[in-house]
Amino acid sequence: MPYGPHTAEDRARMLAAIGVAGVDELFADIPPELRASPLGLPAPQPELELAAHLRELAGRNRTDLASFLGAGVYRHFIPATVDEVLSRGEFYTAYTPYQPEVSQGTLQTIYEYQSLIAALTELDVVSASHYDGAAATAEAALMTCRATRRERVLVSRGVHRHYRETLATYLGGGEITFEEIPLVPGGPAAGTTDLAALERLLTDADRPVAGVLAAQPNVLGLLEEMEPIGRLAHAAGALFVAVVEPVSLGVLAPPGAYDADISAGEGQPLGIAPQYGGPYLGLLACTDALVRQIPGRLVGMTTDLDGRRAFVMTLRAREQDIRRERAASNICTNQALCALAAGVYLATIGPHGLRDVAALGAARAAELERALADAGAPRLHPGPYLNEFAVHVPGAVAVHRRLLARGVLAGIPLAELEPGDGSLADGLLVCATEVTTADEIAGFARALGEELAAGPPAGDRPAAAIAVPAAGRLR
Amino acid sequence: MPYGPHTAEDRARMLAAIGVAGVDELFADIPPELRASPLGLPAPQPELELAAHLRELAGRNRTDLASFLGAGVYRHFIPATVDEVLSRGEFYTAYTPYQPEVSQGTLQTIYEYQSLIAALTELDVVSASHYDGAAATAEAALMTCRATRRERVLVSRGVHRHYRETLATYLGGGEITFEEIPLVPGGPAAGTTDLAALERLLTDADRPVAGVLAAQPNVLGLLEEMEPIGRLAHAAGALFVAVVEPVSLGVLAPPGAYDADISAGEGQPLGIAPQYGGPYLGLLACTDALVRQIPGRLVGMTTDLDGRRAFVMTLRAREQDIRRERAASNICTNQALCALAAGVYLATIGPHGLRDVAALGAARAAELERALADAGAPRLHPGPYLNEFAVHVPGAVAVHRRLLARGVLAGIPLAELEPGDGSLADGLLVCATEVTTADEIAGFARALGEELAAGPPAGDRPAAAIAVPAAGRLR
Amino acid sequence: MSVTGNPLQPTVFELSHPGRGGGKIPHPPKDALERLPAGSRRAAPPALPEVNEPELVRHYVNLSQLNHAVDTGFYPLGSCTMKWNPKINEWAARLPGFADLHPLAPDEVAQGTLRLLWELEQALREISGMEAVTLQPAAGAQGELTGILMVRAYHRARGDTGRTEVLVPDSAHGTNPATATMAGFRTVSIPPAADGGVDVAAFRAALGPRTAAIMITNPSTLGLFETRIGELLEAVHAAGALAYMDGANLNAVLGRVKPGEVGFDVMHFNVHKTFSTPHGGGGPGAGPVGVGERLLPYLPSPRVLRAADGSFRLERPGERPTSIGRLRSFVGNVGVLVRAYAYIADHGAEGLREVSDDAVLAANYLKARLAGLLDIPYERACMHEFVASAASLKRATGVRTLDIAKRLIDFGFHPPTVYFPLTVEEAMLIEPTETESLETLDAFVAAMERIVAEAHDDPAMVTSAPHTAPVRRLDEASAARQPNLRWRPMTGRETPCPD
Amino acid sequence: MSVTGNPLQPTVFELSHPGRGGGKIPHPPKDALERLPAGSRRAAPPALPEVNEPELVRHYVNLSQLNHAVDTGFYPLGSCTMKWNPKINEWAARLPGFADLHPLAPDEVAQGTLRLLWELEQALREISGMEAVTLQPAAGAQGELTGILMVRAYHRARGDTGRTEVLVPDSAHGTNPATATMAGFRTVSIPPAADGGVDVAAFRAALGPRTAAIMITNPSTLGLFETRIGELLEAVHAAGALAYMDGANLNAVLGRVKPGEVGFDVMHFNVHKTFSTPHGGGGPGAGPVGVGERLLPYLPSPRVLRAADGSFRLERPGERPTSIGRLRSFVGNVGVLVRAYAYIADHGAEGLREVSDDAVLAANYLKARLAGLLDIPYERACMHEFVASAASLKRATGVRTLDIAKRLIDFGFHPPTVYFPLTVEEAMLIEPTETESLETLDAFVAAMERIVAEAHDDPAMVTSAPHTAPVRRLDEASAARQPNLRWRPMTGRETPCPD
Ligand SMILES: Cc1ncc(COP(=O)(O)O)c(C=O)c1O
Ligand SMILES: Cc1ncc(COP(=O)(O)O)c(C=O)c1O
Repeated sequence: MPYGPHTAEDRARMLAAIGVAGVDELFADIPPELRASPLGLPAPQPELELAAHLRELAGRNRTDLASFLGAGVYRHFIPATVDEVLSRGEFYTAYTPYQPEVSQGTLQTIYEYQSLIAALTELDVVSASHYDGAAATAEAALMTCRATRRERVLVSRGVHRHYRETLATYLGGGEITFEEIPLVPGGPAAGTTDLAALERLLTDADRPVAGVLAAQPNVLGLLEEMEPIGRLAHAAGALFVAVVEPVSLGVLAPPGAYDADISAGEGQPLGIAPQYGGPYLGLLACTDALVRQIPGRLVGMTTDLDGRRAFVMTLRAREQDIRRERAASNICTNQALCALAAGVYLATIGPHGLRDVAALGAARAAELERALADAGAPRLHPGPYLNEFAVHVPGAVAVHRRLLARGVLAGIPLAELEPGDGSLADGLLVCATEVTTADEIAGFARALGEELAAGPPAGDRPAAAIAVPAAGRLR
Repeated sequence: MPYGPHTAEDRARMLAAIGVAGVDELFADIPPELRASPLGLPAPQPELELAAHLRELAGRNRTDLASFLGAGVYRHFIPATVDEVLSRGEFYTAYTPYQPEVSQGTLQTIYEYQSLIAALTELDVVSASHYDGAAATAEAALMTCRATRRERVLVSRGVHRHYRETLATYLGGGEITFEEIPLVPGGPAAGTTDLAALERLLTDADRPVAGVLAAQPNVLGLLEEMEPIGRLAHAAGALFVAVVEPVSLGVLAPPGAYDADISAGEGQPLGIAPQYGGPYLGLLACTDALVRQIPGRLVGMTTDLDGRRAFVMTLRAREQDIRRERAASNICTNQALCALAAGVYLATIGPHGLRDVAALGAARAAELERALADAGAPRLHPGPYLNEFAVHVPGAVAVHRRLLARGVLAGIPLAELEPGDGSLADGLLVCATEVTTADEIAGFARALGEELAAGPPAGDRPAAAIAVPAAGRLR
Repeated sequence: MSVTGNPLQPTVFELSHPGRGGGKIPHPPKDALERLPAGSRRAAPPALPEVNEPELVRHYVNLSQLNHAVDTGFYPLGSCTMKWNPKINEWAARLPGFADLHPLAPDEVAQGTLRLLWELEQALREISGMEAVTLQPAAGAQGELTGILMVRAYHRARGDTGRTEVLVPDSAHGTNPATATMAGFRTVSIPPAADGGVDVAAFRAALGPRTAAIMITNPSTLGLFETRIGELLEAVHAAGALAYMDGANLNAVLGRVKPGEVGFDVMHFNVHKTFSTPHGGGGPGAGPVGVGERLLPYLPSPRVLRAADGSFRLERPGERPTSIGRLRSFVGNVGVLVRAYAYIADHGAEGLREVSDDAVLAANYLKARLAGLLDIPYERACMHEFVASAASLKRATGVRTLDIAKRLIDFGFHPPTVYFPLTVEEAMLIEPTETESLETLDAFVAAMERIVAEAHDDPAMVTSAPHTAPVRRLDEASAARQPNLRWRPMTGRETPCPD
Repeated sequence: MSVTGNPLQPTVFELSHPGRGGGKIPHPPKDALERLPAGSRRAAPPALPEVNEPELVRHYVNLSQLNHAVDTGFYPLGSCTMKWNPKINEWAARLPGFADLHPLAPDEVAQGTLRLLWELEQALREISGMEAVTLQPAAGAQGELTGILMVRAYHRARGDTGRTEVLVPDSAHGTNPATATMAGFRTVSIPPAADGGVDVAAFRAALGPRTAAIMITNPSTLGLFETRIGELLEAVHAAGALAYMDGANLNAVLGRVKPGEVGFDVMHFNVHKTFSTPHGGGGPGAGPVGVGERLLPYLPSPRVLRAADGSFRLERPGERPTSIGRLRSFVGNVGVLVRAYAYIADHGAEGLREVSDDAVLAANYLKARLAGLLDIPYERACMHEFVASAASLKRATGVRTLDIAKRLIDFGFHPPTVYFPLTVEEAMLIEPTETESLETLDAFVAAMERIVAEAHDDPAMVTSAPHTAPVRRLDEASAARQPNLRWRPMTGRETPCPD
């Protein structure tokens, strides 16, 4: 075993102290008929070989292409401070701070994380943390049901499909139902939550609504009118859940400002690498009124016996280890280290830096919009957006594949992200952030223009046959 | 200034406390005629842009090619523990441990480094540390002069040319002279230090020799007979300096075993990345008898007022800050962090791991020898080697360039490493280590065979025009 | 905490000073936001702190030093498997090829990660003896939810809708009953038998047509192998229910027991325990779930698929309609799974078996050494952890388990898990893991000997511990009564300064 | 030191246990070494420790916590410029494209690093006003040697062989006279004038046909700008000698003074001071050297050259016969230079000037605040550092500079440089740098106030300090008398255990 300390002599000493002849005796409780068949795994791989193998695997991923992918996960500049802090063994090899006397480091950083997200959302209580944006959104929906003792949730189709699917799965076992609020099909508000439909859904007195969920920006990148949505929800006695993208809160009104009761979201943009899907960070915040409904970890400020300020996990009676089947959630292991990353990111970048990140993304996205429109791909919706938007490309899926073969990750075909919605079939969802360069935009537009000029594709090529060009340079 | 803490308000407070109206007043001592012309540097680059720029520059270096480069710097597997320790701010942002009470971390690791290198060399005293192998070798030569009060040094041509040149530069100012001991031109000992010539050089009674320097393995990768060299030196009253490659000491006899008085060498192979030349680590060790002659930092074990074991810099009267013009050397800033790397490397890899590294390199090199010989490039010298050797390739320089164009770093043309020596003009110095793969060896041999089959080159191409193929994969 | 000086640190908000920080991001064009409707804009910048990099990094470095961690000392926290987190795994997860890959990148450009995930699934299949594995769950608890929702889907698909209960032993981890609730089931608790195993009679009495599943932790949270597991599973299956294994304690039986072969229908792994991914101060981890044939159709989507030509791809939305759906966005906590993959690869079959052997050996050694000092409620051979109890000591001296835990801190050790499992009075769950040396184990025993002696001779020394930590015991009551959960600008009196 | 428990650590040898470790390197074929002559083989493996990764990393993590460092607190070590080391620079130096490049890689595959080095030379030229820069020297002292050897080559080339002396002010850093000796010169010391500057009369008296060069540190090690520098340089040049500037203190005058414009012929930079590369516990640094026209031919080889087509290459061996040769292998401490390049790039002209402004401002602020507490030998405006002295305090209370230094440790501060420069009694050289906040500076003043008060009221508190460090003052005398410089297996009595 590569990391074990025990020599044969050590083992002999231990066996003698225990009073058994061999290790096998310690496993005597395992009935013979239950013993395992031989473990069919490769031989141990020395680190040298393992490192070469992993480097080779990592090299098969192409992370050097111009990328316009977003849809909930965003490339951002991550200051070097984040990894410097995260790679400190004292942080990443500690566990849940059960013993506060020797865990003030973790505890204080969690308290600071709570405070930073509270500042960002202008809500009061932040739990640290949830698995990802989807799980946090599902937990938020469940919170509205517990708080209102109602069992019906309304979710805008502007909320990311993965989140809606996750919610469906989470609700799969119980009595709670959810319905989708459609998006406006056309006109100036096309692609945003249909307020009239929401109003209709809220009026069924027999089936009172616990919570209304809408996303800002929504999954199509469009800005929603959050205030009226919240007003309608509150008028019906429901709670209002805002699903937000945290970097956008550098410039967009915070959930607290439009009276959201709960805010959920994906914390990945706050200093966390894309990593093909995780670990990310589920953001969850609420008003003081809901403090006893919020699941997950909470750290509070208190004092020690000598009156020194110190931090401790608190209100633990909500959690599974104390309350078991009556707990607010089953969450135990969370995403604490990702919360630390988000805290370091926010504290490094500061209020002005966060505004700059969001505003620069918006500026780059506007350039992208112009360039793609000039290349023949106008926007699909007229409404305002921050840094992500859909464009209309005839044969989007095929064009997307041909652009990939030219080394451009041309956003996400809406036909794949939202397969059900015919109006989106020819859409590509594209995004820009502060790391998007003018060259990348120009290259994308050029390639797209050429593909569009070349006319409709001759036919799709099979998946594995796409030959992505080798990078001239690694980046 | 990106890292400064001072706001306008802070500056105003400080100026008020000092009692001046503005910062310029503090510079009043600078005579007006000496004030600088405007600083013609680019505008500050935000970290985001700087990071992209540096990534782009780093990407212009091709570190993904199959490499057989050695000649004093070797690719090795560096366990992850090394960087984990080196990237701890408490180590890398501390300075010389002048205040032992708050520097026990640095002090103990230096003491451990001294002990580890002592174990490796089987010598007593190790200084921590010198700039690199070349500077350490020059310091070793100077030590022999101080210790013997003689002024003539003999250096084998088997010592790396850079080291000999460095020695020449270091001696450029003073009375000390040095002469080169030739290598045996042919026969079974071809390429190793010429013992007969050494004997002749040692017999000039008017010009007594302070020290004799030889390298094991030597710059051509050949194993020297160190014992007789040392015997001859000692017989003439000279000290014997062994210039060693530290990984080889996992399997080769240590300097202490063949009675070297001093050992110098390049510590880079001990967990330090090639980095195009540095920072590396000058190894310098000697017998107890020479302790007061050794330059550089020494840490000793002692106790504190309460009798607790602790570590402190000691014998500082050799150093420039105490002794000024009578110091053993002018060295002040050294390569402490690289010494820490070497210590972590050695302690991670252990005695058996070090043997495995050296033996695996030897095994790979033997495979390389066979493959190149089969391709038409036999060895240039018959004697034993560890993991580096020269092969005979007609038109070596041109072939080397053509192999580069095929993506192989085919070792080092000896015509460039040892320009003076006609017998080496058609030599390529190649090396293998534990990270060299069978595929790389096969690819090198195949390419070489094809180039040799294609006959003599049509003519050399100009330097910048070599088109190195893009990597299929980043590694 | 810096090597000297006040170890406690101001909050990051107290370090803030308007105008500090900056230099990271280029300034955007002035009109960058003009096209946004005014109503959607933020009125004032968020109240984030403004700190310059030097003060900020120092803040975190000094805070980090206030933590006890695996990288600083022994951490025998039972049930949590605080073993060594190999450093190469951290390096691997940070390789740009892995770290920078967008989760919606087309399959063609994600072949490295897809292959790794696929191979990891195969390795976990082999280790568990299950038919298939999903890597999607973000943690053990989410794995439990995944598993129990699949159980529900299974019964539903058979039209067997009357199964509303899940049987859970009393000693189970809190996530088990909490999961049952989340999945819409009622938890039925099963008491333990005298030997620490499940009480078979009580179990048989509870089992019936309303039973959807049993959730069993094996080895149990008492550190014991469930010897009657064959009998239990037979009864479960005979009753038409399914058997879920909480695999959090798999570290004890790698290569010795394959849950799939034992007859479990579904189980989860805790990669942050068994496969040594670091705990991160509470997370992230990952909780892959293995299933037997019966639950195969219900696995969450997307799965990683391997094509005939050896390439890999993700299942497309809707491709497998029987799936219970997704538990989260994208495919899983990939960065964590890279570490688990590396761990399995560098151990191999032989190393993994040795992991369990040494984990069990170390636990039994500690148990034997502590047997004279504390109560050992279950004397039979333990697995990778064991329960000790201070019940007798408390009666004799008044010193409780909590006091021992706090006093251990003074000796440089992290306390074991205390007051869990709930079924043992004054419980202490001790898990030394396989990566702690005999010297460390012996030093821990010596500290315990000294503490027990103190409990008799100088109990106040123990009950007032810790004495050498940066803070003394905390006022948890007022923390909960008047929760202060976020920084609000406060006056000095309300915010006690750290010194 | 872990957050609790014994902070001192056993040596890595005491952690060793035969059979531990391993798992990193594949085993070589059995016959791998058979072809080596027996006489060249090692008889027994080296006596390196055998430690497993967990214990090993813990060892270093715990040791690291025993250090005071820039990353943990204020470090006003005069002459050393312990300012912030930006984290992006560490990231940059580790980029595989930079880190993995072999120094003998052909120019074609090293264009990234070659361009960086070339651009860095241009930036240093601009900052210094010198004609050309070599990046080869590994540290300031090696830069000095480089410079003085070039001076020697210059005189020799002119046949001017009688110049055997180098003039060095008394206050100079020890490396200056030591360098002169290494380069074969005799050092002539020049005493200071009352204002701290060079005593011009003494200087003129020493200057003559035997003078090869003067070495001047400007700003001086007293933290003072050498106001009569113009006059001195004129005299030097009139006497046929050259002027070397020790640029270690350049941090004070970036953008304000360019030594080349002032008339210096040669100077070195300390990138680990001015350009913030970390000090690494004593190194590595880098000591680039700038030269004026006269010394251009003598620059060490190889230089980095730029071709007409914009590509870069290294000078070939022998290409420039006037060169003094090489000072080391390969081109320099490139990893360090990458950091310096990044520092200059993210500051730009504007930021570098602000660096100096703020460094000087902070030093003058501290000087003003400490003026009532300690003697300030030179009252005029200081540059980036200043000398204070405990001479009066010592006479009044017996408390010496060393005691103050040790007592500062208890407050979490690293002491200033003590007893240097040698020309001031009970000297303390204090350099706050530009990256420390006003809060930190004020806290330092408060600590000093308290210590001075203690010196009067409770001097033993100060003279027995530090009280809170992991160790108390050390027995340096026996360390030197009976040096123990390496681990030898010893009995317990001879090797006091760390606790
Ligand atoms: C026995 C047992 N089951 C389940 C869990 C829950 O796993 P996680 O914390 O990963 O959600 C734990 C974790 O502590 C556990 O010990
Ligand atoms: C004034 C002065 N000159 C020269 C040096 C020597 O530089 P280095 O330590 O880089 O060799 C120093 C370093 O401390 C210094 O402060």
